[in-house]
Parts: sequence; C-alpha cells; structure tokens
Amino acid sequence: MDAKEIIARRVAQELRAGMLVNLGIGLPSMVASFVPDGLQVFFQAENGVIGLGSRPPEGMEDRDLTDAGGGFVTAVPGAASIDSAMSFGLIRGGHLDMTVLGGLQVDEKGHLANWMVPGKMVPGMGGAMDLVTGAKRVVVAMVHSAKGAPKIVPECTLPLTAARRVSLIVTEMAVIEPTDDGLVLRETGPGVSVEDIRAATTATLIVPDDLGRMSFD
Amino acid sequence: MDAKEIIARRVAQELRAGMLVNLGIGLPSMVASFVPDGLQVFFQAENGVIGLGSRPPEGMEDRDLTDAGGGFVTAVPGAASIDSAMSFGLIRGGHLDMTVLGGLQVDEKGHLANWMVPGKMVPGMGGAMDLVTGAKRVVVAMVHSAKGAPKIVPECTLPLTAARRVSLIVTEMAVIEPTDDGLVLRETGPGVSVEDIRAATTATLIVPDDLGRMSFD
Amino acid sequence: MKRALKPEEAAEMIPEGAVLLIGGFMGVGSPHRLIDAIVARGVGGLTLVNNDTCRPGEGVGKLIDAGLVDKAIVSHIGLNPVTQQKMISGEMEVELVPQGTLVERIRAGGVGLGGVLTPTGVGTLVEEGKRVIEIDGRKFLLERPIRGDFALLDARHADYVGNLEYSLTAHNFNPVMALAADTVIAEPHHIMPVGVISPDAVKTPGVLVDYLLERAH
Amino acid sequence: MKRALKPEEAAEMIPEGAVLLIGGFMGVGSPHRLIDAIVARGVGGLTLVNNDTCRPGEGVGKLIDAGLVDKAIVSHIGLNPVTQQKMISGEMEVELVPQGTLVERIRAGGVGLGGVLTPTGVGTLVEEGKRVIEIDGRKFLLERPIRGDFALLDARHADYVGNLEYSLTAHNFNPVMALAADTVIAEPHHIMPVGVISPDAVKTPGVLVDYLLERAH
Repeated sequence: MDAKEIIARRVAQELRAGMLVNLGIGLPSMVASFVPDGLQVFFQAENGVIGLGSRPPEGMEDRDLTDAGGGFVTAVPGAASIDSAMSFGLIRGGHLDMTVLGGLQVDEKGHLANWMVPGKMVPGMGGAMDLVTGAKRVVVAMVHSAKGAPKIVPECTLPLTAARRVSLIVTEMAVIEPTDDGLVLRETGPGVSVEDIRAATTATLIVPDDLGRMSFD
Repeated sequence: MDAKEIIARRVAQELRAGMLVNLGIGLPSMVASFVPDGLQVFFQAENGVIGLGSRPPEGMEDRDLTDAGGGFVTAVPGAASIDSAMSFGLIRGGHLDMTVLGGLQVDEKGHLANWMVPGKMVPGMGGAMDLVTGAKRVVVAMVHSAKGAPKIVPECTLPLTAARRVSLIVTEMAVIEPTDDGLVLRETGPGVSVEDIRAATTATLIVPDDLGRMSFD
Repeated sequence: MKRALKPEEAAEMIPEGAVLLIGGFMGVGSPHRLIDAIVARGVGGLTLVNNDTCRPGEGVGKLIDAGLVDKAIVSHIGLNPVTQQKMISGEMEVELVPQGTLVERIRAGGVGLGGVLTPTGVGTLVEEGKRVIEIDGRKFLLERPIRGDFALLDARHADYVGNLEYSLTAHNFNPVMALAADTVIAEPHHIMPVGVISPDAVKTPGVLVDYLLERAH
Repeated sequence: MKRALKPEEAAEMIPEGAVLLIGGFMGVGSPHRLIDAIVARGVGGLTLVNNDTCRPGEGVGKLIDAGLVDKAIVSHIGLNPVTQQKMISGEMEVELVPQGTLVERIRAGGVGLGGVLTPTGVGTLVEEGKRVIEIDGRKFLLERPIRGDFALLDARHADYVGNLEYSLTAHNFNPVMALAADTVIAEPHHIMPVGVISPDAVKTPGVLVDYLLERAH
C-alpha cells in the first residue's frame, strides 16, 4: 500500500451506514473505492447530485452527469438531482455528515488551510469554505509532509479555510484528533513509530495511553 | 352591474398579455371572471400554483389543488407547481406583475391598511405584507366606503400593510392613482359625479383636466 | 432504507413541549394521519409552526382544539375562531409572521444562515422589537431563523430511501420544513421502490428524511 | 408563448458592459450556443457571473479567451490558466466567492432579500471589508445580493410558455439565476408543446423566462 491508499483506506473506516458524504477532488475521492462491503452511504457531489456512482460504461456517458471535477460519473438507484442552492444548503445547514478534504496545513487549534498559497496562483476556494464551515465532521486526508516540510504545525501560516476546528486528520503516518487540549495522536500508521511522527510534525502532539495502530483487513 | 362587478370589470382592464397576477380572496378574485377574450395572463395562487384555473368538474376535484382560500381549482395547461419559498420569492423579488387586494383604508400617500383593526380579532397578515411590498403593481380593489365611513382618508389610522405607495385604487365610484403630488382622480364610475366622489372621500383628491369615465364594452 | 413507522409510534417519539414544523396550507399538504395520532396521544405544550391554524376540527386545527398547542407561529388565524379565543384568553400565544418571511425564516434555519434580511414589514407593526439593517440606503428587517425538533410532512410519493415528491398546491411549506428539523417524518400517499422516482423528480432528498409513515390501510 | 431567438439575435440583445449570469459548473449546464454567439459578436466589457471560468476553449472559458470579460465573479479559476494570467496582468478583475455564498447572493438578488447572513468566510480573508453581524453571539458575514442584466441558462426541456426542466448535475446555478436578471434567455435541449411538462416537473416557471433559443439544427 502506498501512502495515498493507506490514507484512503483509513478514512473509509470513518464511514457509517446512511451517511451523506462529500469527497474532495484528488486523494479524498479515492475513499469511494474502499467503502466497507454492505455499508450504504450516499456520496454528494456539490455540483448537484446525491448518490454519486462510479464511472459510466464506455459510450454511455451523459454530458449532464459529472462530479465536481468535471469527470463523467453515474448515479446510484435512489439518487437525487439538486441545484447549487440546495447543495450548499445541505452543506452549510449541517446536513452533510462528513466531508473529506485535502490540506496544506493544519494547526494545533485544528484550523485548516487548504485553499491558497499567497504569492502563488490563487485557484479560488470553490466549495471548500462552505464544506469546512458546515459539515458535521470534517476529515482532512493528506500526506503527512510536503516534500519534507511539515504540514501539521503549531499555527497555520497560510490563510485559513474556516475558523472551525476540524474533526480528524488522517495521514499515512498518523490519525490525529484536534481537541480542546490540542492535537491528540490516536493511531500510528503501518511501520511508523511515535518518534517518526514527532520528527515529521512541528505541532505539539499529545500521546494518550490508549494509542492505537491503524489496522486494515 | 352591482358595485363589486363594476370594480372587478374595471380592474380586469389593467391586465396585460403575459402578466403574472395574484388575486386576493373575496372581491379581487372576481377579476378572473372578466379577463378580456384572447388575453393570456397567468394567475398565481400564493399557496403554490402559477396558472390557476377555474373550478374543477364535479367529482374531479383533487385535494392537492386549491387556491389560497382553500377552494378547489384547476390548473391551466402550462401551469407550474411551486413551493412557498418560490412563491414568495416571486412575490418579494419583483416577479409578480400585479397583485389585486382588498383594502380597509388607503391614504394620501398611497399607503394601504388592510390586515387588522386594533381591538378587533386579528386574522393575521397572511401573504398581504409580502404582496404589497414586492409586487410590481399593487391595485386596491374595494368598495368606496364602509357603511358610510370613508376608506380613502388623509392618513391611515389603521396599521399599515406596507410602507409602500400602491399603484392604483379602484372602487365602484372612482379610479384613483396615488402620485408624488397626492391622489389623482383618473376616472369616475357609472352615474357618479366628482362631487359624489368628494363627498364620499375625506382625502384630498386632485382632479386633472383629462379626467376620464369608466367604460365597459 | 428508512423505517416505516405506525402513526402511534411516530406520535410517541414527540415529547411534551416539542417544536413541530407541520406542512400544509389550510390543511392542504398536511400530514393528517400524523396529526390524528398526536391528538390521540395527547402530548401537550407544543409549539406549532404552520402557515395557519386551519379550521376547527380540520388539519392542525385539531391540535388547537385539543389544547395541545402553547404557541403557534403562523401567518394567518382568520378562519379559526378557536385559535382567536385561546389567544385572547391567554391560553395560547400566537406569533403572526408574514407568510414570505415565515418560509424564509424556516429556510434560513435549515440551510445554516444567520437570519433573513427582508423588506417585508418595514414601517409596519411587524418591525417592532426587531433589528433594522440598512443596506445601500434601503431598510431591511433582520428576521430570525426557525428550526423545529420535528418536521412532519405530507408528500405525494416516497421511495424506500426517503426521497420525496410533492404535488400541485400540496408543496407549500413541506420542502423547506424538511431542511429545518432535527427529526423529519414524512407521510407519503404512496411508498414506492427505489428507482421509481427519477433523480430529477426528487424535491426532498431522502438523506433529509428520518422516517416514513407506513402505508395507509 | 415565448419567442424563439436565433443565437445571433440573442447575442445582439447584449450590450457592451452587460452583467451576465451564465449557468454551468465546469461547462456542464452552460448554454454553449449562446456563448458561441456572444464570442462571434465580440461584445466586450462584460461582467461574468458563473461558478468558475471553465477551461480555456471550453464553456465560459471562450469568453475569457476572447478578452470579452472585464470582471469575473466566480468561486474557482484553478483550471483556467488564461484567467489567472489575465488576473495577474490586471487585464481582468476576479472576485472569488465561496460557492455556497455565491449561489445565495444570486438567490437574494432574485427573491428580493437585502443580503445573505452566512457563517462561511468568518475569520478568513473573505471577511475583509465586509460587515460582520452578530446574532445570538455567533458571527455572520453580510454578503450582498447579485443581479444580472441577463441570465443565460441551459435547460434539458422547455415548453412553449417557457417552463423549464433541468437534469442531473446540469441544474447547478441555472434555477437560481433564472430569478435574478432583467432578461432571461434559456437554451433548452428540447422545446415541447404546452402540457408535455407536468406542473410538478417544472423547476423554473415560464413567467421568469423572456426568450427561448430556437432548436438546434
């Protein structure tokens, strides 16, 4: 398993039956491949469908059915079409059970920065600010460091996506939960020690007695 | 023609092709019977339909299709079902071309009072405040006096429905247009003189040189 | 897949003092079997949010008759003398809200907005005690969001995952109320297998609905 | 009954400097023939409101390529390097708006609300220069309504009176934009006789639509 697969598989363990879930573009979208057997969750694409399905059969793509990245998708039986007002009404109104998003930085307060790097191209926040503000659970799915530079830091130096504490950070090295007391290390990744994680993290980590290890079937 | 029919027929002359029109309960609803031949207007019932039609055939009433008074109606071909958010979005957003409402008082500023009499039962404003605030044209359709008491007054003593100047007042005696300068008498009713109207009106009326008379085919 | 409740099971979920958002406009589009079950159970101290209080012996009027409602937030009570008597005697509190404001307040509660900025009611009694926000020289009332403990909805069709379709003037407040309560129970006229309702026909996505009322016998 | 315009007739209606609300999310649900006609005519100084600026050579991206857009109000430009270059060179102004805020601002403009009170953006760069309104101890940004001179919509089906149906993820901003412009032009995939679209299937009532684009040849 490479880093991304570890992250996607571990995030998939956060899914519960009946959840409405939004997966960001890129790494987060891989989570859809690891939904536990028999578990029914509804994936929302913020561009307008609840019940996002996999890729359509060759030659049967509909130009009016894509995901938020613009790729052709299908809709599962029981799907619903929604317009942007309903889509973001669900997101901001607390109806979205979980969003999984990439991250540039997360800090000791659990604040996430994932939408811009000053001085670089500004892609725009798209739906990220609404998702982080409104979803019941915000799970950050990202590789632990960017080319050696720590991404889990004492305080974000990049502009925040929202002034809200995220629910969970999942990397290939660790599962970390932001709490009132700070960042609590919940699980270590495959073949990784607490010292390895500390060395790759500039934020202070609280290591509880009941520290777990990621486990995959 | 009795007073109400005069009023309804005269208001119907305000209809233009393609208009979206809301008729209040009671007298205003009679306007629907006098739409000029060949003129297509869409009537909105604020409880949820655009394209309100006449009464349904006996035995074919649908419990899910009524007007705002709760009476069974039909829908014309090309009708649209709308929920209350869309219905009042259309009203408040300026998409309703004309509303026809009853009145208790209208004053020299063109302010309408039509939703409550202090000390009496308070029925509630229903949709009236939104209609008077948002419709492009507000036409007040009412008998000229209430049991001898003038209803077109210098200043409303009853609580206002909105702080907005209505577009036109139609009674069985007169058509009156509120303007920046005050209430302008536009037309006199069948068999009624300017003096008759003045005697039944405590508000100051401006009588222009081109005063007209109501005319019906 | 939703659970189908018997009416009495649904009524038992509702505690004393609950805030109920109940769909309907003069009883059209109201969940009548749910209302009957609540009356049969007799749980009191309720806050009722509806367009109106219907008529005595009809729709939500039955809740008023039975003395179960402590407070009604509605736009109109003119056709229910029982409501008026209870309001005057102080047995029941009535908050009258312009209809368009009422539906937007519920929507704001459902989609996570802090309030509604509406021109409706400015310069009238409705303004009393409210914050007035001036934007570009125009005045707007800041109206507060409304949420319920329960939303009780009427729908024409449901499928097994809770997707709802409404019909004609039975839409009214139902689609908006579906967004704004902790627990949403829908009473469909028909319950159909997943896939029978096209995604484009869904007005309320099943993810918003917690329970369906079982089919009528 | 609406008039069916040729694409070039529609483009000729649009003056230099117009504000265009154009439906679509990465080109899905955009009125492509209308966009091509505007590019062919070459009218400039436009303000474009869309979810994004699509990709170069695609959808609304063609308007950017042609240098017709002075200002874009969008949530995302990350997939269009031409937009980014023009933004940096100062040739084009870009206002980045969180997606959920963007759709609510357009809705507010369409339904007559004074603004939007959203938690999204509080404590981020998006807050800069905006009024913050505190309600019950929570902070909300006051975001301003957006309206257009024209709304250019894509729809799956229209009937002769302009009722519109959208499909799957091609809904996105189209239904909300239909409310918020002085002139609304829809480009349906199919135009059908009145009565073919059920009132319950109508997502945009024809009274909101001024013109249809004629069928594609």
